[in-house]
Amino acid sequence: MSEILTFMGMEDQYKKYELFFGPNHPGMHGNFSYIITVEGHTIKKIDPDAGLLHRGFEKLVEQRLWMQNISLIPRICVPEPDINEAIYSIAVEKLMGVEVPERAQYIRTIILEMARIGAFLFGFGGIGGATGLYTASYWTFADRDYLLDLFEWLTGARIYHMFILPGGVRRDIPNGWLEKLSETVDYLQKRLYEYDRLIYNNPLIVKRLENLGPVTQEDAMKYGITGPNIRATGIKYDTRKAVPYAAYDKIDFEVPVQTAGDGLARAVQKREEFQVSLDIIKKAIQQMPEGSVRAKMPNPLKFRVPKGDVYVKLETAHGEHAYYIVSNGSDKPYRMAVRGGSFTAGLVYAQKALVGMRIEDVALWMATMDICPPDFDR
Amino acid sequence: MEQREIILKIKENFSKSEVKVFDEKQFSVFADKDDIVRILSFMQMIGFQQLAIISAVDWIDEKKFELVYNLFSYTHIQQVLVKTKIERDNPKIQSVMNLWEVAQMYERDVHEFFGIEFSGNDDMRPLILHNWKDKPPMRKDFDSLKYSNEIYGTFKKSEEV
Amino acid sequence: MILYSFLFALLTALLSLFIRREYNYIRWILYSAVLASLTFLIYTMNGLWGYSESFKLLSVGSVDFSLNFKVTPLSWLFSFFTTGLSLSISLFSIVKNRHEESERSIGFFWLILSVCNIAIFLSADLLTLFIFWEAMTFVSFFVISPGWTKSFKAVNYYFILSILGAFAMLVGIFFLYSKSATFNIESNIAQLFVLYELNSPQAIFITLMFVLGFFTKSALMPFHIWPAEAHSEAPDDFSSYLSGIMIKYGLYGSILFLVPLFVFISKFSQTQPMSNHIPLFSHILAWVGAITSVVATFLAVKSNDMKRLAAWSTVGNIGYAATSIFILSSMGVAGGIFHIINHAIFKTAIFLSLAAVKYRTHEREMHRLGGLAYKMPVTFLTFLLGIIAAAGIPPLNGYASKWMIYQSLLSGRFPFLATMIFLSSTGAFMYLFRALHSVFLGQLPSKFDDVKEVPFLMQIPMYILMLLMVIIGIFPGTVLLPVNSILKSMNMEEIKVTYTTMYSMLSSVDAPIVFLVFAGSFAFAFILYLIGKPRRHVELLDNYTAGQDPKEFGLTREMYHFALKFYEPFEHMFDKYPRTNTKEFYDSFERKINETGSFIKKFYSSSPRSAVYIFTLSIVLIIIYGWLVW
Amino acid sequence: MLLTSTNEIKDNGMERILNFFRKKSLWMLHYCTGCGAVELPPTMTSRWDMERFGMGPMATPRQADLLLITGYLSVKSLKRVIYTYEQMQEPKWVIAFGSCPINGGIYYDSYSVINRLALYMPVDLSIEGCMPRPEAIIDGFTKLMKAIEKGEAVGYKKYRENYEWYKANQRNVLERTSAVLKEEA
Amino acid sequence: MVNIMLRFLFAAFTSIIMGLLFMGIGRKFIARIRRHYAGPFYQSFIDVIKLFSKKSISHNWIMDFGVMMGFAGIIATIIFMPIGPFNVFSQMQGNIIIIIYFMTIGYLGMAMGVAASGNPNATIGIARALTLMLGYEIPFVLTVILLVFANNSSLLQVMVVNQQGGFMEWNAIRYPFAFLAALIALQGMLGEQPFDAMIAPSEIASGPMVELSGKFLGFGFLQHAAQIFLETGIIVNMFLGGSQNFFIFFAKQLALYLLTVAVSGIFPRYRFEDAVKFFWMAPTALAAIQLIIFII
Repeated sequence: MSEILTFMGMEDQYKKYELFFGPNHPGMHGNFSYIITVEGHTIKKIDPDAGLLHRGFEKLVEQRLWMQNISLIPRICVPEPDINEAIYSIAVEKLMGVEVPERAQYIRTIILEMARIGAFLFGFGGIGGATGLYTASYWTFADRDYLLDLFEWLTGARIYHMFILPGGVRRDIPNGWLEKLSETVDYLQKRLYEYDRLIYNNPLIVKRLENLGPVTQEDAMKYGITGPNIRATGIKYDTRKAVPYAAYDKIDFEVPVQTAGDGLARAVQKREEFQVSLDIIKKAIQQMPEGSVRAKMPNPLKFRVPKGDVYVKLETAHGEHAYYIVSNGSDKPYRMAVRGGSFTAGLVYAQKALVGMRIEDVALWMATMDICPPDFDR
Repeated sequence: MEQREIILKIKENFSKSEVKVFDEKQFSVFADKDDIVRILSFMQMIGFQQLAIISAVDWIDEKKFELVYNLFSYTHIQQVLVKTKIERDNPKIQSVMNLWEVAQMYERDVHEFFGIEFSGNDDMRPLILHNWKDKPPMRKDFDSLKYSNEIYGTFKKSEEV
Repeated sequence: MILYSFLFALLTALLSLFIRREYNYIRWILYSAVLASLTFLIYTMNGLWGYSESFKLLSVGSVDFSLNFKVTPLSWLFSFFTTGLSLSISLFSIVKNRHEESERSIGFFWLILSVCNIAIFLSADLLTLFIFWEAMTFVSFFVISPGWTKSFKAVNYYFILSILGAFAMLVGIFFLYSKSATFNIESNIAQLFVLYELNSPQAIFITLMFVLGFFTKSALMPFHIWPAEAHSEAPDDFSSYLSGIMIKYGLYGSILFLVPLFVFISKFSQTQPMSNHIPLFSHILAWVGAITSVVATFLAVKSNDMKRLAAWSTVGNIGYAATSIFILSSMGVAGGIFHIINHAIFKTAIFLSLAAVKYRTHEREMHRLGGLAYKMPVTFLTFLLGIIAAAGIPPLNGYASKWMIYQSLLSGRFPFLATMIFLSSTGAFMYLFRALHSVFLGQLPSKFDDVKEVPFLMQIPMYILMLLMVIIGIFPGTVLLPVNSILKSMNMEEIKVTYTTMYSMLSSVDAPIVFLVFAGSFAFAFILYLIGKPRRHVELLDNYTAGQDPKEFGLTREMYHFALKFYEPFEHMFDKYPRTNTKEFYDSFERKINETGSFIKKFYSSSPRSAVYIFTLSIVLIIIYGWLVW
Repeated sequence: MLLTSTNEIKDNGMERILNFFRKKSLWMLHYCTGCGAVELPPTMTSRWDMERFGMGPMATPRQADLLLITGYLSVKSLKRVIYTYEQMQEPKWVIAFGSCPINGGIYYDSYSVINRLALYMPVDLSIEGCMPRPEAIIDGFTKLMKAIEKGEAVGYKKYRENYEWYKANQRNVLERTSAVLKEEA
Repeated sequence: MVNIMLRFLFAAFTSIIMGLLFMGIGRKFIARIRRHYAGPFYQSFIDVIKLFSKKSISHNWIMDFGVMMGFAGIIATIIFMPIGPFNVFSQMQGNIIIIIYFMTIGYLGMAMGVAASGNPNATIGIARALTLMLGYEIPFVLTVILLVFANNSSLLQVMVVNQQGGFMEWNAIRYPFAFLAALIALQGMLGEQPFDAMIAPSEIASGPMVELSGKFLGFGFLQHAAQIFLETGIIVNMFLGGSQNFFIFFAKQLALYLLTVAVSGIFPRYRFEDAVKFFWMAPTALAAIQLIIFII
């Protein structure tokens, strides 16, 4: 019997072959790797090899003061860094019981939505890159820069802003910034229709994305697929609505839903949410209250957080990003666990979903699922 | 179901467990180590579909590891942290990968960083770290700075580049 | 002289049976010597057109049945090339069969086959043709399934089809005999022409019988399934004989009998309704050829067994040749004959190189091979030149005949036939490259680390074949000038050709220039290559692995070789269409044949005597039937 | 200790002429080793348009001239980066982004991130900033181009000459057999 | 003999230089679609010189031989194509069927070379390229057949001569459907989007080129340049009346190339079996319709 088994193993060796999809593969977003076992052109087995971006954040935050960590954590999720500061700040506020001024809440909302739009633009470009429609990547990355310029004006940095702090935001909005933001939003609105023509109404894109790795509702819930991807399966759940944070409870917005759950639905869902984010920013600009932007907080160097633990999750473009923070009452966090938005999709669900797909679908599947390696490597 | 009803149900079935409410959308349940699979399957049954994360906390003073299973329900919009504590010297607990497939990867992660054994989960190949020979890095008694200095060196200006 | 040489060859064959097993190679050297002398003999017959010999078999009443042989340009060309090729194959076999004791009777039968082969080509009348045809079928049956049990199933289908075809032909022959009272070919063609002029339905019946006989032998469309089974199951060196030579008999028969008939009718017809439709009928046969080549191409793309792939390729090439022949223009017939010769050469080369691979590796599933080019360069080059010729790429011989086929199709205004031929030709490139990659390129599995090139004696035929492919590619006139005399003997217009240049109505090709241009370009590329900075060789596994260290993941060379399901998505492209013409149909067909034939199979498989018994019984029955009809 | 320094192995003669073409056609490897890679798409695409300098992303290390270490390197990445670097064909250059490859930067105390890249492979140029802005990146590229033209960017030769030294350093990090921190009794 | 050799070298260098120039201009052109500037128009020349000045690796002699054979195949094909008023041979040699088959040797050489590198990515690329080839050859051959029938000759030179009566005599105007089919086939031959599945960087890491380094990649580059020149040249000769002036000929080629580049700018890539299906549907139908119209 064992001889037969070894023979079958040998046979397997000849029938199948391995492809290394990443880390330095052009289709791979970031430094991550799938080792794919292929037979013919069809994937038979997929084995993720993560950890290439591991920096040990969970350990590092334990070694720094509560306030110092603000400069560290944006680096957990690179395409959409602001979300990290927001989660961290909200968690600290919840543990300390601090009320954040309303203006700061609105500014946070705008920042988060801008980051979200930036991430969506990144995602559109990713779809373009994965399918060979490089024009889309060129356009979206250039348009993303308008947002980055605004960030730079507001915070002084292009990518890692460290703008949202426990108790509010770092500083108030400079003069003329909101007007410029409105202009940019209008511009992006106009560009969105261009993207429709280039990407979403492009028959070949539709052909490529249709029936690409359809996700069922049960799978989505069970495998922890979140954010736009779960809404693409038809589950109308949005953390911004269900467990509101920042100023989302004061701003009226619709949660779009798709039903098919396949690649096309996921892509279209992100396009719709892009629209929603633009609307939210517009409304936030209109409703922007006056007032201070920071609650009174203790001296950052001596700042202690009461004993307790909290789990805070926020909606991001690639799913629910969440921290579980434990404080033992000292000046440093006792433990912080990071739930990356695409941990389950990229490491677990991929092993199930990609089997039976073709080689050319891997990059596209990753683009539509928004697999973001830094947030599960931590 | 309201949060109150869920808590009542849990109390009914698991009288030993302690429940702590954080706010109207989040509460935690502290259960016994041996109960953990039962309580999690019970939670799954009453509508907590998503296992958001499994994490561990190293309470080194108590000589305990606290395991936190973070569940979420799309039907009740409730976040629940199911916690349990295990001995730090012999960290071993039943795997829940039969309930949620994602647990496999989370447990592998926790195993790698805390050295906790999960019986029933066989695939414990190192996922993140490369050629790790020291004690699991997330344990409180592991000194990251010292390790870094030891192996990667510190920056000296005198060295020629 | 012909008869004596046959007897001499048969005697040697019989004598060789007494040579002891240990000295197997002596037997093969003997065969090679006989084949060499036969080749030489045939070569000396060049130009002796009309030389004939006769040998009386028996008289029935006033009718004499005799064996008649005659040398014509057509028969000479075919017999010379086929005998020469069998000589080169037998050289290959000397070493190959040195140790294989179970297959000791192959050589014996093979020599008989070679005799039959020459006899078929030299036969001057239909009866002689039929007798040797049938003998060839029986003998080849013994060779294909050595040891009587192994691969019996595979050969079953071939055998039944061949017998059916041969009997169909026999029916045709006897019908004609009943009208013309002679077996002579020219008289019978004239007789059939008369029948057509009389609008006799018998004419169509007889023609169809002949078509059936020839098409089954040459594996054209409805009967295209058998080579894949038989050629792949035969002994490796014999596969090249089967594929290079034996499959051509049907086309030879067509050129010998059908084409002159059709040409005769379309030339001299008195516009009777039936003979009017002959061009259409011939056109349909050409379409059958084209469809055969396309279907065979798609089936070849799917196959994973290298010998099976080559067998399908043979069917595809037969399809081209048939298409070309049945458009009845002199260019087409010349192109068809030229392609048959070329195919014989390059397919022998391909099969011999595959046999060499199998000799060293004992594998035939392509995905279990790979990287052998680095170990067996001569074999690789033979295969490479073979596939270049087979895909019709200049400057080797294949392109010359393909060019002629296209020219004939285009000047005859057959656009869709030409497109189909082109489709299968591109497809041929596809599957042949797949074989090249899977067997010779890519990663070398570690179990073949100490594989060596085949012995020099086995390389000799490969060198000969390579040389032939190049020479015919540069000087197509070497074959085309004899072909011209064939056309002349068939009363067809000659094509314009010199040793180096081929002309058609549409254009001309100067083959040496084509070769020189390629050589010049290669020299140009080589100079550029020398200008660039030097390169160094690295190991096969020092390869792009997206940055992952292969050692860390235990990557073996086997696991980095893509060979199975090479065109998987393309293969699945036709899945949703009902598969009326593909394998399923044939599987069921084969099953039915097996069911109905199980009774007959019992006789065949029990002893050779019963087979002969059934054979004679059938002939008697057919003769009685013929008498009754008469 | 390094055996040779840059000055000893400068390019001369014919190489200097070829260097003119090399600097005008720097192909970088499409490999995002760290978070600095997030600024590469803007640099490559319409706004900053790296292609003006003849630079472009390339799919595999065989085709590329330039390896960008975009920020911190975890040990696991380091192994891949070295493997990739050795697969690249000479002449080849390495640019390190940000402060992390110089001294560990913000991750100076991380157990997973190396502190100083120059110990393990030759770095031809470091670009400051965390993360470097596209302007800084392009500035760095032009500086590298100048260095190439002068024949001073010869890190690959340095690696070849001091191969054993680099290998020893790499082995120290990558192929440990025992624990680094001794258990205290 | 010397004369022929000089003419040979002229054709070879013209094709390479013009091909590289077209590539450079194409890159600038598509840059405008993508809203940026891209490098200078002579960028491709710099790239090639740089590639030849780099060290390289190969895995075995077949790889060395294959890339040379691939490049030689394309150059050899160009020798048979009339370049404007220029022909390498004074006799008529531009046989379109020879040209189509000669192109194959280029593909075979390249395919063999990269397959010998032993990288599955390269082999997948080859499998895709060959499948695609089966797709685009069919409509292309149909248009070739049409023109052979129309000109009663399979010589490109004759086709060019028959179109010399001015703009309205061009085959593109006479046989618009066939021209359209040929354009689509050209898109496939050049391997531009949507038919670039064979190199697809994000799927198989640039496919056949995956293991090519230094001068090997340089050969690939040159081959692509020559291929651009060759394939646009064939279409210009077949449909756009060739030219008796080098510059007009090159301008026509460039216009064709820029058209394909523009199309490639707005399409993602097809899966290759979808591409084959597409080729066998629309362009084949167009070409067949034109052929049937012609025959009737």
